Amino acid sequence: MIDALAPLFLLLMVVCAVAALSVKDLLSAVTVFGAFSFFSAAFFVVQDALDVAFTEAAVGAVITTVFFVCAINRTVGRPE
Amino acid sequence: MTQHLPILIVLCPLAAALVVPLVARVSARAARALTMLATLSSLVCAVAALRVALREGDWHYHLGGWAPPWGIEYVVDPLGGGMAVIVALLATLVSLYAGPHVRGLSSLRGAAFDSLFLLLTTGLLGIALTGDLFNLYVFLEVSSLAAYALLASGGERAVVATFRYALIGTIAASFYLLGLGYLYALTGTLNMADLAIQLEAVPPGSAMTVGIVLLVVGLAIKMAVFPLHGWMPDAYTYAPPPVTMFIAAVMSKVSAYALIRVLFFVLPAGDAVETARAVLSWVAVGGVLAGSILALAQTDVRRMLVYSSVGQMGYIVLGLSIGNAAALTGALLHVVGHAAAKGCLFGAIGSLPRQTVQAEIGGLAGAARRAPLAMAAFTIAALSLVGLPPTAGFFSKWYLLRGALDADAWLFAVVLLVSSLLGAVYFFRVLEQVYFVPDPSAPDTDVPSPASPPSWRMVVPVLTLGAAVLLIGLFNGVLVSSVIQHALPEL
Amino acid sequence: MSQLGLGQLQYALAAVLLLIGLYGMLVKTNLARKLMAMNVMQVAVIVFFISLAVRSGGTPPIEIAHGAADAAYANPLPHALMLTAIVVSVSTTGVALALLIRIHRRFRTLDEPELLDRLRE
Amino acid sequence: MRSTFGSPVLDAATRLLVPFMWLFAAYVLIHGHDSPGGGFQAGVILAASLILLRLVRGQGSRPNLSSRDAVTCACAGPLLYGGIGVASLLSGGNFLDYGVLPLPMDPVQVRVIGTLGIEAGVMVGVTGVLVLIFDVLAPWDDGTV
Amino acid sequence: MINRLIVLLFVPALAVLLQAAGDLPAVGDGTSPAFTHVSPYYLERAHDETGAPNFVTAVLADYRGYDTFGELTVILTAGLACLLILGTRDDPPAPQNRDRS
Amino acid sequence: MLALLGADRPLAAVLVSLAAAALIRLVGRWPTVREACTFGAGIVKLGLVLSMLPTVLDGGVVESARLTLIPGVTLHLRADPLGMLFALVASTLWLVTSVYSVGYMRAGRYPNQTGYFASFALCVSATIGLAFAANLLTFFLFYELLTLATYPLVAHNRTPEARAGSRKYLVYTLTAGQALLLAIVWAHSLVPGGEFRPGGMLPAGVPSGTVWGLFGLFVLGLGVKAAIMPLHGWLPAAMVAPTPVSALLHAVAVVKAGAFGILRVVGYVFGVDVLRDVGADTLLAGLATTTIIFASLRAFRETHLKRRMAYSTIAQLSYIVLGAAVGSVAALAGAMFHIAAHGFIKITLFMCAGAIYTESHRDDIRQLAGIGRQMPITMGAFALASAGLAGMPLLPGFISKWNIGLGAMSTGSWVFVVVLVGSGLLNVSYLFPIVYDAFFRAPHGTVSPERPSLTVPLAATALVALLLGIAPNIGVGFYRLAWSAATSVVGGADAGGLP
Repeated sequence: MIDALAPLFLLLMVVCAVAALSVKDLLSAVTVFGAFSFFSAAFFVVQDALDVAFTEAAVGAVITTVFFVCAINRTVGRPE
Repeated sequence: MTQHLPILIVLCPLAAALVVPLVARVSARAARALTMLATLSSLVCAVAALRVALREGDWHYHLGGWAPPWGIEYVVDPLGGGMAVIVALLATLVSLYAGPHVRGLSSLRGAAFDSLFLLLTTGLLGIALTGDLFNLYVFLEVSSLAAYALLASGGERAVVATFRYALIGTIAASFYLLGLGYLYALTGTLNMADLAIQLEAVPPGSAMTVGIVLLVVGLAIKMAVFPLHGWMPDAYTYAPPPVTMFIAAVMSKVSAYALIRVLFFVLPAGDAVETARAVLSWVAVGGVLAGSILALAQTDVRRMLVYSSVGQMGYIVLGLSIGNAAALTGALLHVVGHAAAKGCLFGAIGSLPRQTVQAEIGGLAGAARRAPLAMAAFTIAALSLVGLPPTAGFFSKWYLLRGALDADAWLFAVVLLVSSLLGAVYFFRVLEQVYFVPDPSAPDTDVPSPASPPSWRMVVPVLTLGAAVLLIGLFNGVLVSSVIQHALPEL
Repeated sequence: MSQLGLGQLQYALAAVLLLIGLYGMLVKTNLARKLMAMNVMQVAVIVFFISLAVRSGGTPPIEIAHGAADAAYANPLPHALMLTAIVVSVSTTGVALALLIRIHRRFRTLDEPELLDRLRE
Repeated sequence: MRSTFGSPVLDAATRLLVPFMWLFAAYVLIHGHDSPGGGFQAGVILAASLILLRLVRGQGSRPNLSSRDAVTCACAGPLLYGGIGVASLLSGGNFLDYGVLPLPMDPVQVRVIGTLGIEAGVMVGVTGVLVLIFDVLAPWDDGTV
Repeated sequence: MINRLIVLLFVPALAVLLQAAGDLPAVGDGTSPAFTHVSPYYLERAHDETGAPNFVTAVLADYRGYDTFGELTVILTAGLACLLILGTRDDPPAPQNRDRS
Repeated sequence: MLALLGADRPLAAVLVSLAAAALIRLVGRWPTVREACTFGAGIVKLGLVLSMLPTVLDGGVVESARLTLIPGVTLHLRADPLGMLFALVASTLWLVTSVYSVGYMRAGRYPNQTGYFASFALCVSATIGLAFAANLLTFFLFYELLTLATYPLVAHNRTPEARAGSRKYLVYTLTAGQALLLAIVWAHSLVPGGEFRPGGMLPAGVPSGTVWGLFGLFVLGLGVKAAIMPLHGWLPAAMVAPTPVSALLHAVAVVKAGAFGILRVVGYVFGVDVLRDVGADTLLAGLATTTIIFASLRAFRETHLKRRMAYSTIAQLSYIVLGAAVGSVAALAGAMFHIAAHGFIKITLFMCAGAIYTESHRDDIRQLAGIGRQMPITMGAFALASAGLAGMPLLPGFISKWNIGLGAMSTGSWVFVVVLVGSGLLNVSYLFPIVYDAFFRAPHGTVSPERPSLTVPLAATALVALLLGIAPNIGVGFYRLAWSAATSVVGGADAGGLP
């Protein structure tokens, strides 16, 4: 399925990746990173990779994000 | 069961790794015993499988009963089987050596330590035996993750170094995976043997070159070759002694093995591989010289040993970048010899009681009196790294020199000799302290004072490795003609 | 680059993602940020593999009807591989985060230059 | 956690949500062989539900999985997987060749059962590990960071 | 400073990667080796041999089941690694390694 | 065990002292047992070497079994005339030095004697292995073992100076070892197996550039131990060691190993003709003559007795190198015989120095006035040995010099004859003043009486030296061995020499 959707999602991923690396606040960065994972899952759906998309959505968007939030909570913490 | 030996080599430590955390709740002693038993039985299986492979040719084992390239296969050939034997042997010795360390941990962490040690062994064995490039990636990750945890268990400085290692290691793994993706796109297969056949038919192009370069670079980074060794000194210095002993001895060797496997058994001979080897040769020269010179600058013995490892890995890379029969023989012999010697050196240093002996070179004054056996083994291993006969290191240097001269690579020959001279300087600096500088705390007598001798659990593995270094040297002819020669690729 | 047409656009974007990840890992000084960059890099590799598997006008690799092997299924092999790769990436992230917490507990910082300063003390 | 979110609404929502997540996990596991999903995804969902419980209702909430039990699960999953592999090895096939398991069915059916078995192993293992990692990473009750 | 140099290296790296991408079969090209060499076997035989209509599951759990076993080992390793590095509530790391705030 | 000893005598001769080294370590607690081990091993070794002598004198060789070290290259020992000569010198002198060492070490109350005797045995083992080595790799193996075994001996006193000296020794010898290793590996790529062959092992048609390079590396590798200038720096520095060690370094093992190696390389690797064809013999001869003259001159400046003798050793060793460079039968025979001649003379001198130091704690030449009257046996032996070193007729030094000179004349190189005579004169002028002062000046200070454990060995070696000078073939037939080795190397006998 080569239509405009795949490059679009990829571009969104690039944008999210850049944003995740440049947003000042770490927790916001994690949120943006979650969006990045979500878009990548969407990309995988467009690419007919349903299993991968499912896993990426569950792992990238949920588990990894939770782990990051835990770790950041425990280190630099939420900005007051 | 004998027809399942190839998988049993890996399954023994893996099964034990799964059971150890459960057993440890009931009895820590039983968990320890299980760890040792598992590594030992893995060693037995590996030796048996290697013997079969040498007698009857390469042994292909189809996992799940699916024939390659559709399924995954294990291949026991002289190269992979030999590597498995080395890993299993070191694992067996280290599992004994780790006893005193594990006993100092809480039960859950002790179990985690043992279990991770077994998983590390599993990963390394899996890399050695697999015939599938993606499966290699999976086991590479198993071993890496276990190594991160084990190295980091040595305290905070080790943690920082390990974090860097984890980043670099992930970059390496990603490169490897990406390179694998390029090759998969060009051939549609992941099986090593099949890939070698398919790649012959692929016209060379930039995709193939990039794939090969990524694959080779990824493995080279895992090997901690010269400019990418930055994480090693801190990690190895502060990690617990058994961890350093095992990882320093075998981990980079297994990556070197994977590099040899990929360069000589999978990738087609051609410009891309030639280029990769040319680059590797300069990396190696840099590593050999920089490693030796930096080792000279160290005052902590373990750090010195780390830098010497950087140099010694350069020897191996040099051997495979020269790439003729003699040089490859030298590289493989050096893989064996250096694994034994480095394990012995780190083991010996780690066996000295920390409160009495600092790892600073000056702190080793008179160590020969306090730990005569461990220091004797240390001496033999040190001589091997310097490359003095009749130890293993001399003979691998011999083959490497021979290979360099056969290839008219005089510069490499000179580099090898210069680096072993530098090695002599930094090792004899230590040996002088050990033997000729009197222990400031002990009266000067001819009779050794057994003040606090290292535990026998630590001394026995160290001595075994020291003896192995000597025996590998003396009987390298047997080793080369019965195993290593068959492990060489067809050139 | 003459051959680089629209057909290879996805590969190119995957390469861009990879380099963004690498850039973040090498240049960003905050350790947590490095880890995010590491994840980006790993996703880039996954994107690359998945792009290998897609087929024009194809369907997901789940059998529509028994025996319809000639339908334009996507290649299931890279999908299976990438499931494993995702697991590897989450495992690595978990371990790296544990290391990160340990570092912060001792050195009270996640900033690399500061960390190096404190190491030297 | 330092504190639970403690809100009654959240608490009720969780009570409602968790059983559905479990049901979904079971569905994903069982239908893994004919639709997207499988043991890993099921394990992730299960783990997510347990983590949710932890987040909302605190460490000691029931039903839940203690860290020690998580370790047990983490080991039991691969043990189940490997056990099926070894069982097929003992039944005369190669490792993980579950078609040869001595079950009174035709080989393809046996394979389906075997696949289900290992997927269950994956689920148990993944659940255990993810909960374990969460426990390790999450801030501790006593306020230590 | 060194970082700037690294970034400079990225330009040629990107060029090389793009060049290589141009050399690859186009995305979606069903005649490339990836579609003709190994995977057709799965598409033709998976359902009959493994009983799984989901080819991915067939590959994951059966043909390459050992990879999945490895994957499970990876994640177990990660769990134990976290445990050893940080300890849990019931089992904190040894006191000398842990300085409380 | 005995059957093994009988069956494989060259190997057994090496192993005896190796086993002794291990045994000495084990029984180090009981000095008497320890020293009994040394003597026992020394006697057995000498017996083994002697038992091979008849075969070798009859023109045969005794070979050991081959042990494959590297596919195609074996650990191979062979007793041929040249090796036999060196092995005889080493095993005889080991026995003598052992007796002397026991006296010396006990009298001086030196610490760590167990390590001393063990290393000593190891050293001798390496020397015998070196002597009997039948190929380049075997030679190298024992060459490096010798380096390692002497290192703790040099550092024996454990003082900072001793450690510095040993460090210097190690740096010099190991560097040389690397050059030698490169040479040997290179030679192996030209000649698989690298077996020594009288007259040269290199195949015909090796380009002259290769010969030059290879020979240069060999000279560099062996020249350090042979103390060819400017590679001699370690030797005076190593004088910090106890006197028996110096004796070992100078007379028996280390420097002789270098000189012996040069003879082996010239005669059995290249062949004199090959070297002459490319002109490499001139290089060697040039180095040797320079060393002879400069070392003799340098000896004058030293007032420390042992250091003066160190420079004398440097000069004397180059006689051997010069003989090898000249390359005629007589010259080679002279050079080979000089191994024995210088061995007995120099060990006498060092044992005298050691005896003087033990009894009087003097080691400066200027303090030795009149000591001849207090220590007549010691200084008598010293005088005799000095004369021998200077090349006086009826002493062994004369025979070697005469032959080298004859050889030089036969090749028309008069300049070497001049050098030989001149250096003899220099020898006289730096050694005889010591003897003169010792006997003809008034003594000052007291000296303890000479102990038999020191005087008996040195008198014995002096006597042997005297006998060798009068009848060079007496006993074991050193002279005959040298001639038969030289003839085998050069092929057709040309010039005469002493009967």
